Amino acid sequence: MTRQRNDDVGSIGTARSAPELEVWQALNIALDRAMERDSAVFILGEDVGLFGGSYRVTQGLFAKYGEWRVRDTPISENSFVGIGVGAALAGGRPVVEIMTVNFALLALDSIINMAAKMRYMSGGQMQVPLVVRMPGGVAKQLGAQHSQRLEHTLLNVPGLRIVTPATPQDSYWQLSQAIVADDPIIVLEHELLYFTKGPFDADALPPPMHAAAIRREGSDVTLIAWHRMVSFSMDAAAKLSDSGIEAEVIDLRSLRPVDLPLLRESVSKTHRAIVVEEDCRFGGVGAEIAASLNEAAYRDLVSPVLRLAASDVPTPYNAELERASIPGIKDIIRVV
Amino acid sequence: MTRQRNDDVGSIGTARSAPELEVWQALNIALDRAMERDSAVFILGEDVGLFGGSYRVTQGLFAKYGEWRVRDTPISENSFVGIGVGAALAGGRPVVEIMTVNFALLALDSIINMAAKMRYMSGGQMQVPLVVRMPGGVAKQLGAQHSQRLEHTLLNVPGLRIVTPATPQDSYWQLSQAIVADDPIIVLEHELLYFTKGPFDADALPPPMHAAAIRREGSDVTLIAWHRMVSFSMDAAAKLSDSGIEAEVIDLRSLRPVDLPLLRESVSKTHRAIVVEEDCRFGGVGAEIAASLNEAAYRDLVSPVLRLAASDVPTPYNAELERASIPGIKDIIRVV
Amino acid sequence: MQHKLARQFFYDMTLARQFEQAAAEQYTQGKIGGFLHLYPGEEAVAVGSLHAAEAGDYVVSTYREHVHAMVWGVSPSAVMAELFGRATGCSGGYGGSMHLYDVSRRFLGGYAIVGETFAIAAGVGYWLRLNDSTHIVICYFGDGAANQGTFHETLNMASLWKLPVLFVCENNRYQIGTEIHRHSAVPDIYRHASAYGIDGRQVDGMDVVAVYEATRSAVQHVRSGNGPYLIECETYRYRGHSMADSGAYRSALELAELRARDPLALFRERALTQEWLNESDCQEVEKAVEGVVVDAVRFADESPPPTDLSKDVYAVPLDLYGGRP
Amino acid sequence: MQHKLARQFFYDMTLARQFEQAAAEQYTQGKIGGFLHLYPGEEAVAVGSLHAAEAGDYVVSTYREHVHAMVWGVSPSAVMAELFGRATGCSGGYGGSMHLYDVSRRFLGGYAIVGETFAIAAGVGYWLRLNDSTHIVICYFGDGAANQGTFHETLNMASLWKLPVLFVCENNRYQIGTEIHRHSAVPDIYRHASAYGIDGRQVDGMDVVAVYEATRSAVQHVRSGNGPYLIECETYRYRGHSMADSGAYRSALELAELRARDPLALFRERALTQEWLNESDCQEVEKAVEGVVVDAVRFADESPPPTDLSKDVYAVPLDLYGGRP
Ligand SMILES: Cc1ncc(C[n+]2csc(CCOP(=O)(O)OP(=O)(O)O)c2C)c(N)n1
Ligand SMILES: Cc1ncc(C[n+]2csc(CCOP(=O)(O)OP(=O)(O)O)c2C)c(N)n1
Ligand SMILES: [Mg+2]
Ligand SMILES: [Mg+2]
Repeated sequence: MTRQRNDDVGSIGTARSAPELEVWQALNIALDRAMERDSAVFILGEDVGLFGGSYRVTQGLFAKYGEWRVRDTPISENSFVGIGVGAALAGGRPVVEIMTVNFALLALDSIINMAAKMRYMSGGQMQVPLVVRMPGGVAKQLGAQHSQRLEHTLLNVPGLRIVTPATPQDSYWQLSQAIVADDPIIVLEHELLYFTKGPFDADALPPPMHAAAIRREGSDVTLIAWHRMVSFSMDAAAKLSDSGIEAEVIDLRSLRPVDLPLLRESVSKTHRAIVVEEDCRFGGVGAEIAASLNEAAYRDLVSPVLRLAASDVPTPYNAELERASIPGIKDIIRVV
Repeated sequence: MTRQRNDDVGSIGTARSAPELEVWQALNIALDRAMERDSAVFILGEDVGLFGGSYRVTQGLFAKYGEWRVRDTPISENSFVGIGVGAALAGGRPVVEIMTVNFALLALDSIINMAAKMRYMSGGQMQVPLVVRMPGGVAKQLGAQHSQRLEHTLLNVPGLRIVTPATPQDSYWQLSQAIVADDPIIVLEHELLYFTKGPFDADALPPPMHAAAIRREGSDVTLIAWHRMVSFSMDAAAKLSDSGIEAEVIDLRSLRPVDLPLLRESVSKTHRAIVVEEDCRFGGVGAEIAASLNEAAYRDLVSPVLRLAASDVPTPYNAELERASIPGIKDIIRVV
Repeated sequence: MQHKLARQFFYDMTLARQFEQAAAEQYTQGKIGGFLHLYPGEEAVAVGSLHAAEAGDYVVSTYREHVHAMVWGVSPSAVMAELFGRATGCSGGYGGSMHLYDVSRRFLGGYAIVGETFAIAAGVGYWLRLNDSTHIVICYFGDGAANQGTFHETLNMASLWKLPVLFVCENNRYQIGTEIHRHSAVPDIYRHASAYGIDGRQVDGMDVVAVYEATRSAVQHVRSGNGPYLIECETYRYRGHSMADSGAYRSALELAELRARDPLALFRERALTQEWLNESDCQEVEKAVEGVVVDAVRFADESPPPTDLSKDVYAVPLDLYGGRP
Repeated sequence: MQHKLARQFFYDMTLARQFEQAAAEQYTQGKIGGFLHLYPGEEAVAVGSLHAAEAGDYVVSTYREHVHAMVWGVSPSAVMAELFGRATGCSGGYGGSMHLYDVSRRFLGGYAIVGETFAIAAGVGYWLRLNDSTHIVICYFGDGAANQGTFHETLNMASLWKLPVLFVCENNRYQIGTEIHRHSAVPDIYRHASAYGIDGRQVDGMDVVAVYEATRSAVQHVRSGNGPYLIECETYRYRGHSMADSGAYRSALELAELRARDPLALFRERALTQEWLNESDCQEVEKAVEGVVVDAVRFADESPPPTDLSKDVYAVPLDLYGGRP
């Protein structure tokens, strides 16, 4: 489990010709600036220090800020996330990296039973300004235990917010916003997006952390996606356009809260919506989006919101089966 | 955290006059019979032995079968569930009790990363005939950390099945079926149902483990519920009937798989459906049911499937706020 | 020992005893809900150890924490009101018996999932160390909690980074109904410390003076930057695990034996013998505490409930569907 | 030492070295995907310890388990085919490098989440003990894994119930890029054992004979019903953590020093000196292994892929929406 480069460069945000950065660099800048600005910000995680992070995100920060602000931890996920919670209670602003979401299953007690509930349980006395970053997604033949998305796992937890940046700009914005926010926030990153490029402007004003973004306008169908599925949806939309179908592509950016007003607005125009989801279908994030959008926009819709999602199987190792297990561009075109 | 009696006796299944048992007794009989029948069946959990189980479910089994088949464990949830997985791989049929679902968050690695995936990852060589029983639900002022339902947490995991028995008969049937099945199965029990009574016939032939049950027939609206919300829905339906509205009440019994055919059949008659859910709304089980039923029965429905669920807050300790945080009979009537 | 300190020990242990007795009664009358874990028998641990710490230090405890909260300065009224679920409770009625907090006093709870206290304390310790603070954090945990993985994980990190954490084990021999020899391969919890290069020792947890002395030197060790320390207090709870447990798994003999070493009675006797206190001091304290407890119950009973279900889920109200809440 | 055993050691270590070399090449050529964790430098551990066990015993390993699988009887072809993701692989192409299984040989994998092996092994041990079996289970784990909570939790239960588990630590001094002094407060992993009343010892993990001897007596201890045992093997990995890691965090000096104690070269030399083997024995083995590895690669390359995405999720196919699948 270490650095992995990606060659499926997505098609999100490559349109403008601005200074371009890769996602990991944008995250790195967000961390660096936050640490410069506020000495309460510090980083905890496995190999985030000397090694520079499995996906380079913390590169250079150990040298710059020292071991107390960039702390390499043992393999003790539940406890080092819990240490993050404790430090946050005492006044710190820890940014904890869990090397991949797959290991977050070991730390859910700290996240769900503590971080998410302490403000409420204490009658508002306490706060947990904690950021937990974790990469996930189906990458390249990492096998069933290392290919989970687990977007859905934390979706139902009051007290948490979950963001899913897919571009360098959003990665910078949302991580920066998460660090200054006073709630525990989960930043889900995608392993195959770290090395994708996109325009980057550190000084541009960010939209609200939870706001969705229209990546492509269209009139015939709304494709609702996040992370890597945004770029697949964009590619599918380009192909569909050739056959005269104009798909609107929405990058959700945030799963909790979800920007329902924007979705509603979109379907008021397109009258059809499909959630394109890399995670398994049954009980996935798409279910919440479909259910709430069906309720909110029932009269605008000519058919129920559909879900195109991964097969409900553990991720197989074999490359072709792995590819077949998640939605591809052709699948999107087929369902539209 | 120990025995708690319930005085909100539900109205499910109290109609017939058959020998009546409480839920915990039915579960106890299921365990006893399974252990008698098959020496591979054994029990692991905190205080399941000498103490007889926090909710009495394992009462008497330690004396009868001895410490190797009814094993009191230390407070080490991830590892004793993992021990269950290991023993299942080697040929055992462990039934692990997690004292309450709230502690299951510590054991998700064993459940999700191991139990659920090992058959698939091994190319079908291995199997994990493991049952994990756990009580959950909002009980009586147990506070935010001890009132979780977490039904949703495992919903998205390929390889798992999840059942939610609400009556003594179903508890007996579904636990018995889970023990003989060759897959890892989660039996979610409800803390406030253990001491509710209902007819019981150990020799009656069970329906399929995942089949939903119509608890009350009706023509005007379908109420879809499980666990304690079934009895709330029954009570609401009785009141609604007084005002001329006939609600059909379906007890889901199983969350994964879900008995969509029966739901479809019901709405083909009632044309309206409401999911009544004790867990939080956002990203809950109700989302999956609403999304899939909207898709499957779009033409039969005159409005989108609605969800009546708990507020998206941690559970407060104060009794009135606690009651207000989950759906009540009046809420159901109001939404209908 | 000074008169003043002895009086404080006696006051706090008496308060602990009487408060818990009152809580049990209020529970039986239905005024208190949920799980109620009481402290009688263990008073010397909280009282002896907390008096060895100083204001500005942090305290992290379990679900059996009423006494820790009060000894650390949270008023009996605020604790009782919390048990009643009232807005005047120290957690505003949202937390309950297992979730007492008072941030102003650095009393950080109140955790109902066994094993959570370890990492919380280490996290506070990390923050203190990062800021070169001279304060420390005291972390209470039970014998059963020592089997949770977080114990091991946290001890390793606390030692590795020399965090200012004093771990105090309340070894009352039971994990609910499971006796220590049936849940722990090595029942001397302090023996774990050396596997992490941490100093540790065992102390008679029924003797408040012994606990106090041991904690004093441990606090000194921790405060001086030597890293964590682990004290195991051998103690006993007279009642069942919670109000819902009769404790039937213990023999009458065992109970009687331990009751004969009652920390409160022993200290009263010793204080008289050593002339730290005289009989009228003691009676005065007992009388005063009675009043405090009665007042606490009255205060709780007369306090209003909280009314807002949805406050304090987030720092600012949040509509999960992206609208303005 | 007998000629036969010496030959076996030499054969297995040579196979281990050459197989991993071939796997690295195939990875570079894009034939193998995912994370690939190789074993060069650590051969003496798997080879020495597994030869001290007997057929019928169970083996549980980590994601760095190719060699364990092969020494335990899984054919190099089945392992290589699995790395290629082919239907003929020992997990049918569904598992990959980190998930090798062979139930018929009681080789139970193959776990990619650090710390999982402990409880799996204890669970197998529980089942063996419940059935009064004379078999045991061997559980491999790294120095980094010892910091996971499951290590502590499992050691406690294994000791408490005297489970027949032999824990073998492959202490290669690194947790990916974090050196042991920076991840473990007490870098001698075997020292944890005594905190649970378990016997343990440290052994030179670069010396296959020493590992073998130590394991023999440990196996005897465990098999005789004395409960678990912990052996810590001090070893080293020459390569980075996985093929994606260059290992730049280590000094050339350190690497050179450890390479000078290469377990394969040392054993070859010793076997010749002691006349357990002669030069032509060695060359014959080396030649034979080359052929085996070439065959394994060819077999993998020519094997078909698996084709069914949805099989073996459940014992019988299951429609999540309640229909007949
Ligand atoms: C993770 C977890 N598992 C189980 C429980 C249920 N439980 C509550 S208290 C307790 C026993 C704890 O024993 P110990 O740590 O010795 O503390 P004591 O109650 O004796 O003070 C258990 C098993 C829990 N709250 N959390
Ligand atoms: C729970 C968990 N956390 C983190 C990882 C990522 N990871 C994979 S291997 C590894 C290092 C393990 O070190 P060690 O146990 O010493 O084994 P070695 O790789 O040295 O053989 C880490 C951190 C993981 N797989 N699982
Ligand atoms: Mg105890
Ligand atoms: Mg290592």
